[in-house]
Amino acid sequence: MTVVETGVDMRTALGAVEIPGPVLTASGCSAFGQELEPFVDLTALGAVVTKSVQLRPRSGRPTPRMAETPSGMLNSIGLQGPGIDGLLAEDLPWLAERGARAFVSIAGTRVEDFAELAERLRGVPGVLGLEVNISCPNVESRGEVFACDPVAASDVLSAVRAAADPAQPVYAKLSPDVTDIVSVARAVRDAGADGLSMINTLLGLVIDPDTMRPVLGGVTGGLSGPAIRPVALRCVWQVHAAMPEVPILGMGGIRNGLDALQFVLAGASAVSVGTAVFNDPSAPVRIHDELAAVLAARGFASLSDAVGHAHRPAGVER
Amino acid sequence: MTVVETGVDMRTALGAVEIPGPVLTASGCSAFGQELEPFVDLTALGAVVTKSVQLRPRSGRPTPRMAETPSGMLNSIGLQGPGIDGLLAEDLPWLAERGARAFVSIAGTRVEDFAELAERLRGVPGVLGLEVNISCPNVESRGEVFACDPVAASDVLSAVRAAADPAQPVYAKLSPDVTDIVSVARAVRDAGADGLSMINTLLGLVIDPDTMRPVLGGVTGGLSGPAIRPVALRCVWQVHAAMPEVPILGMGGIRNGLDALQFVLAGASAVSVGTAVFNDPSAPVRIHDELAAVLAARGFASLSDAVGHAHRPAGVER
Amino acid sequence: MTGRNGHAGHVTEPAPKPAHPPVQREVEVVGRRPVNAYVELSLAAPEIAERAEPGQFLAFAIGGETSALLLRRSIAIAGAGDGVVSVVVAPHGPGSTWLAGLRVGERVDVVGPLGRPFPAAPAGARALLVGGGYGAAALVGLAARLRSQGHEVAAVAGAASADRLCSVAELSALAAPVEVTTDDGSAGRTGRVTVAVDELLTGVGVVYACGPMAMLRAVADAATALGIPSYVAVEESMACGIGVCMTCVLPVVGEDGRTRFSRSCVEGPVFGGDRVRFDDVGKLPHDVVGADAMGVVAP
Amino acid sequence: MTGRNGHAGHVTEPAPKPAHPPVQREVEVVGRRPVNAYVELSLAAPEIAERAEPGQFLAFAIGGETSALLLRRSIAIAGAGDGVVSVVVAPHGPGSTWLAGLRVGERVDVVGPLGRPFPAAPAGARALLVGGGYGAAALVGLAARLRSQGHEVAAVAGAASADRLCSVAELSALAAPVEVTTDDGSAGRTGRVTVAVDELLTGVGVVYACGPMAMLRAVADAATALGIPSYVAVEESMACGIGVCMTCVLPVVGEDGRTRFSRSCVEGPVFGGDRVRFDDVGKLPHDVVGADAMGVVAP
Ligand SMILES: Cc1cc2nc3c(=O)[nH]c(=O)nc-3n(C[C@H](O)[C@H](O)[C@H](O)COP(=O)(O)OP(=O)(O)OC[C@H]3O[C@@H](n4cnc5c(N)ncnc54)[C@H](O)[C@@H]3O)c2cc1C
Ligand SMILES: Cc1cc2nc3c(=O)[nH]c(=O)nc-3n(C[C@H](O)[C@H](O)[C@H](O)COP(=O)(O)OP(=O)(O)OC[C@H]3O[C@@H](n4cnc5c(N)ncnc54)[C@H](O)[C@@H]3O)c2cc1C
Ligand SMILES: Cc1cc2nc3c(=O)[nH]c(=O)nc-3n(C[C@H](O)[C@H](O)[C@H](O)COP(=O)(O)O)c2cc1C
Ligand SMILES: Cc1cc2nc3c(=O)[nH]c(=O)nc-3n(C[C@H](O)[C@H](O)[C@H](O)COP(=O)(O)O)c2cc1C
Ligand code: FES
Ligand code: FES
Repeated sequence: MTVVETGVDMRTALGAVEIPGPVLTASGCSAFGQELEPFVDLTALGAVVTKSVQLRPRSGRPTPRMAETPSGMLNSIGLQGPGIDGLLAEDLPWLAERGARAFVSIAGTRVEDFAELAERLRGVPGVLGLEVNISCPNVESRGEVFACDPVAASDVLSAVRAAADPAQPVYAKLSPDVTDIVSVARAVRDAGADGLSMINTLLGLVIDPDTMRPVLGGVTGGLSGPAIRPVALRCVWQVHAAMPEVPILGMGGIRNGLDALQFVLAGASAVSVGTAVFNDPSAPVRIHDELAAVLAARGFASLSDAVGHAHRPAGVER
Repeated sequence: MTVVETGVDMRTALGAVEIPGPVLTASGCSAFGQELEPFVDLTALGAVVTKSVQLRPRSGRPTPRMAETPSGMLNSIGLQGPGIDGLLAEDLPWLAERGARAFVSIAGTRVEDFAELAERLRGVPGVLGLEVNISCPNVESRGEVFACDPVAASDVLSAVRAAADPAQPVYAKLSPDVTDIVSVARAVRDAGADGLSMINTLLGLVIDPDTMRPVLGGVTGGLSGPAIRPVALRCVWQVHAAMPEVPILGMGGIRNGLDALQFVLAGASAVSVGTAVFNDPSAPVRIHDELAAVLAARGFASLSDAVGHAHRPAGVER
Repeated sequence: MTGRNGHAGHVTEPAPKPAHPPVQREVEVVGRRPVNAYVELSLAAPEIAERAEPGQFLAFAIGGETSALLLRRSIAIAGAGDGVVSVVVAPHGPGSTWLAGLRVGERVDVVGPLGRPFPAAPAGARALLVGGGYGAAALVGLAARLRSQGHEVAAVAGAASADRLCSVAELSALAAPVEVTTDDGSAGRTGRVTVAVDELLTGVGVVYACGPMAMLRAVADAATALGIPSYVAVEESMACGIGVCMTCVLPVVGEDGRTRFSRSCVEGPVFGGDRVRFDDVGKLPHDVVGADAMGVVAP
Repeated sequence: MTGRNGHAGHVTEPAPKPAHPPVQREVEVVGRRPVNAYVELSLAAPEIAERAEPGQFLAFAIGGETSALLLRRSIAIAGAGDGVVSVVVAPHGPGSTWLAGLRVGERVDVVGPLGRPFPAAPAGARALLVGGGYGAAALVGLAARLRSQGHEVAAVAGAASADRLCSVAELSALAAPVEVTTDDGSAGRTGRVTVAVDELLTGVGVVYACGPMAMLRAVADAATALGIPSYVAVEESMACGIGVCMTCVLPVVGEDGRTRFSRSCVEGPVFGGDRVRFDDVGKLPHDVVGADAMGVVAP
């Protein structure tokens, strides 16, 4: 870590749990951490946010699963993964052995699925907390995405908070595809979320000019990368303005230290790096170091001093 | 026009009014057309969509009014413009003299403002129709944007349709910043909109790493450019799938003929070119020509054959 | 201070519209020369060269089709003749760094000449030209034109430090005296351009300036205080450069005495120094035309 | 056909994991040579060169910090030695066109070597190598390794037309016979690679192929039909190249006979030819592990 070099205290927290640095991976963009090992010291990261896991193993969707877009990409993986059994048997022990912190992303299509996953993750070594991916279709509501409905979203969060290990902070991961993100944020906060992860991908579409049909088998997919950064920052800004006390894990298009700084200034106390990893597998550590350097250059003694700074009237520099 | 060269019949319509080609400018991205004259034959465009006009002249917001973002930009102009009197006295006659078609974008903060603007534009020479920019704060509803509320949106559209010249098609311009764009589309269609313009900008934010405050005076701004193209295409796709009979003027990040083709295949019967004009002032004519060429290369005899083509099952090529 | 509001008399007229409309061309880089901290590029662009007038600028597309940088970068024309236009680029952010890295033989898409040129000097007037940093480059063509029209020309070139000076040799061939100032004293006199400007203003009939906003303001204020007309070429953030986006506006007092948000790309970049309300840049004063519709009321 | 489902016996083992983990380096282009329709680039990348095994690939970042193209482009390693790795690039879309346009002295960010290499041939086996288009380049290192291990090597290089052939000279120095086929007959025999493959398969103990999916399938099917193990290096659309994104999957039959969506970047690109369910690429067959959770049920 570069704490010593820059003199900036980079410690922060997810909920009540302290982490040594504010840079995490983003769910689905670093699998379960293993493949990053040649490029990144996993223990130096705030945490590895694992690919969203469901109860059962999932094949994911047929290919093509992605399309490159200007300064971004569209994906439709369909949450391919080992299921909770596989995660508990292989991936989490692997991370725990190395001393890497896991922030486990869980997903489901029923409120009970989420609760059961939280239950299964109680007290698991190395599991720092849970990120609840509510950008999934709710099978009990004609497939409407949980995150798009404050009531459905809060149902999930209260069930998870009730079932989860009290020592594990629970973050709700919000979708930007809503008319009023503050109302969703407020609903999940009231339901017991300890923090908010923002943002998940935007719903997008690309048509293949050769086949003249949507590129992705799933027709639409999730848009990520620097292209969406202004939208992500806006969401973080709005929610921090409305609820400054709620911790935010910011993400969406972070590619370098100055991008991460924007999220911190807007109100995020930690950040996740997603699509940028595909461009640069060492991005999470590089961004940690760059963020420390840009904070130092601006005279911040600690990361926490900078959180939400952009909301303070100009001239109030600390 | 390139109709002869490529053999593709590029005629299309806005509502019931035929236009010679499907490529228009986008409101706010080509002012009132004058400045494009050195680069573009204005009469060759489907229409010039004029900068949104309000009842009174407006100064617009203080600078900075823009920030460049990855493959896009954020703007917060604040609808600087001459007001309807100025438009009627100078800009519309200028366009009419040259034989250019004007698709006049109107904006307001009260339902009556919109209706009055439509009334003032009745029978004005060269005014082909109206695009109703409902991405404005509704002063009667605590500043909520009309386009984010199906009821407010349909109030505006029914007032405009009632007040407007029956010969002038009225398009509602929708915002992507909603949970369910199809419900807004349906509401304005039911209120009498003859077509839909999609999409307006996404709400975004950029923080200046030097001042550590939002770049834009208005804090948030509108995100446009290729970065948002997948979101725009998704909106066009969803609405065309739900209401295939409603004409769509597609826009959002169109930069070349293949981009325009994607919108047409997704269901747009005409397209607007916005931010790309800043990159390439000749973009609207270039894109017309490129679109004609890519349609020809795919064996389409006419633009209208390609509208919505991507919704047909693969294999059904015509 | 005149120019603070619309009621005082103004000694400048708005800069004239350019004689020719702009063109858009993909042009070849035919010369590249580092000049102190800057890079001078020469472009084979006959149609632009023959249309260009001093004070106008070019807008460059950055990085080709696949670039994430969508907006053009505006760069003042430093010279034009024999089918070639030249510019002096300061590598700053990604766009100008890309431009400065162009090599001879590479091609770049350019729109120009754009903007209003510096107006002619009053008959027989002695002219003072003031350039800050790379801003001095934009004054070389003006100096030449003024000399050819028989005007006496003096010039000041200032910069933060010696390596950020520009076009001093070119100006010295056309103007006398040519004073150099640097903030850090690494070349010429120590201090801002105003230390030299204040001395040289006596007897001057018109002032032209190009450089950073703070410098333009100081020079314009000094000239206006003595009743001397001044013309400043401003550098506002521009998205389009051709007048269609409305991002580049400044509060400028018009001939009717009313202040409008004027587009610096097509109503400028050259404005009367006493017409730009420097104090109000980045603000929305209540007396700007249309401020009332924005909900701004007179205090 | 074996390989269509998990129940039949399989004659291949999964390709081995590479001996070394990949590294990420900014490397210099030290050579550039047009080869027919392609461009061969040589990169000074000692750490990659010493780790590379035949069948592995590199992932290149495209266009620097300001590029709108975020995803790396995967390119097979065509040669490695003396601190230099080489690749053969076919300019296709914007990314590969950018790569192919790199000049000597320019630098590029590369991750590699990635993916699993071709496995060793069975002891004493005669090997047949089949390359389609630029895919032949990826076989040159393999041919050399096989020869050095005492194997007899034959090769087929095919392409749509003569200008899209690749590495024929290099292969001819290492293998015999080397048959050339082109679809249009502009070089070698007219037709697909299979016209030559079918003849050469007799007596062969292992087949290796690299090229377009349709070719891989034809070659694998021909080998499998004769009970000959084959290894194919597939080319699936990849977002990360390192195994974290799950975009590059194919239905592949594992050692337990069950089909999984396997990542072609880390579980491939080399797969047993009888293990890839070519027919089901782009589909979601009900017997893929986890298909049930996607709502796909057995018919
Ligand atoms: C009329 C005019 C003439 C100019 N002449 C010259 C010249 O001769 N030589 C030279 O080196 N530079 C000149 N500039 C400034 C030059 O346009 C900026 O330095 C350049 O746009 C910065 O782009 P960037 O990508 O390097 O920096 P960034 O800061 O990353 O740019 C981000 C965005 O802000 C805009 N921007 C940033 N700084 C400026 C600025 N100072 N002025 C206008 N827009 C800015 C950019 O255009 C871009 O859209 C001129 C600007 C104007 C308006
Ligand atoms: C393991 C492997 C080895 C390869 N080896 C070579 C080689 O030696 N020489 C060579 O010229 N090419 C090779 N390719 C193909 C090369 O990666 C693509 O041609 C290239 O990515 C196309 O990018 P583009 O921007 O030019 O085209 P675009 O079509 O614009 O690319 C758009 C997106 O699709 C992906 N894509 C498009 N075509 C392919 C493809 N054929 N395979 C994988 N992804 C694709 C791109 O990576 C990009 O993300 C290889 C691919 C893989 C997976
Ligand atoms: C290929 C891919 C897979 C993803 N999978 C998941 C996932 O499983 N769960 C989840 O919550 N978010 C997932 N995301 C969303 C990211 O975690 C992140 O919220 C989003 O991509 C925005 O950040 P970025 O721009 O840095 O990628 C995925 C994103 C990508 C690109
Ligand atoms: C600088 C700027 C000003 C705009 N002004 C308006 C406007 O006045 N009215 C309107 O309806 N849309 C306005 N828009 C939105 C565009 O018309 C268009 O819907 C949006 O930019 C998406 O298209 P694009 O990506 O091609 O620019 C503006 C966009 C930009 C970039
Ligand atoms: S830069 Fe667009 S109007 Fe001036
Ligand atoms: S390309 Fe990302 S997992 Fe294979």
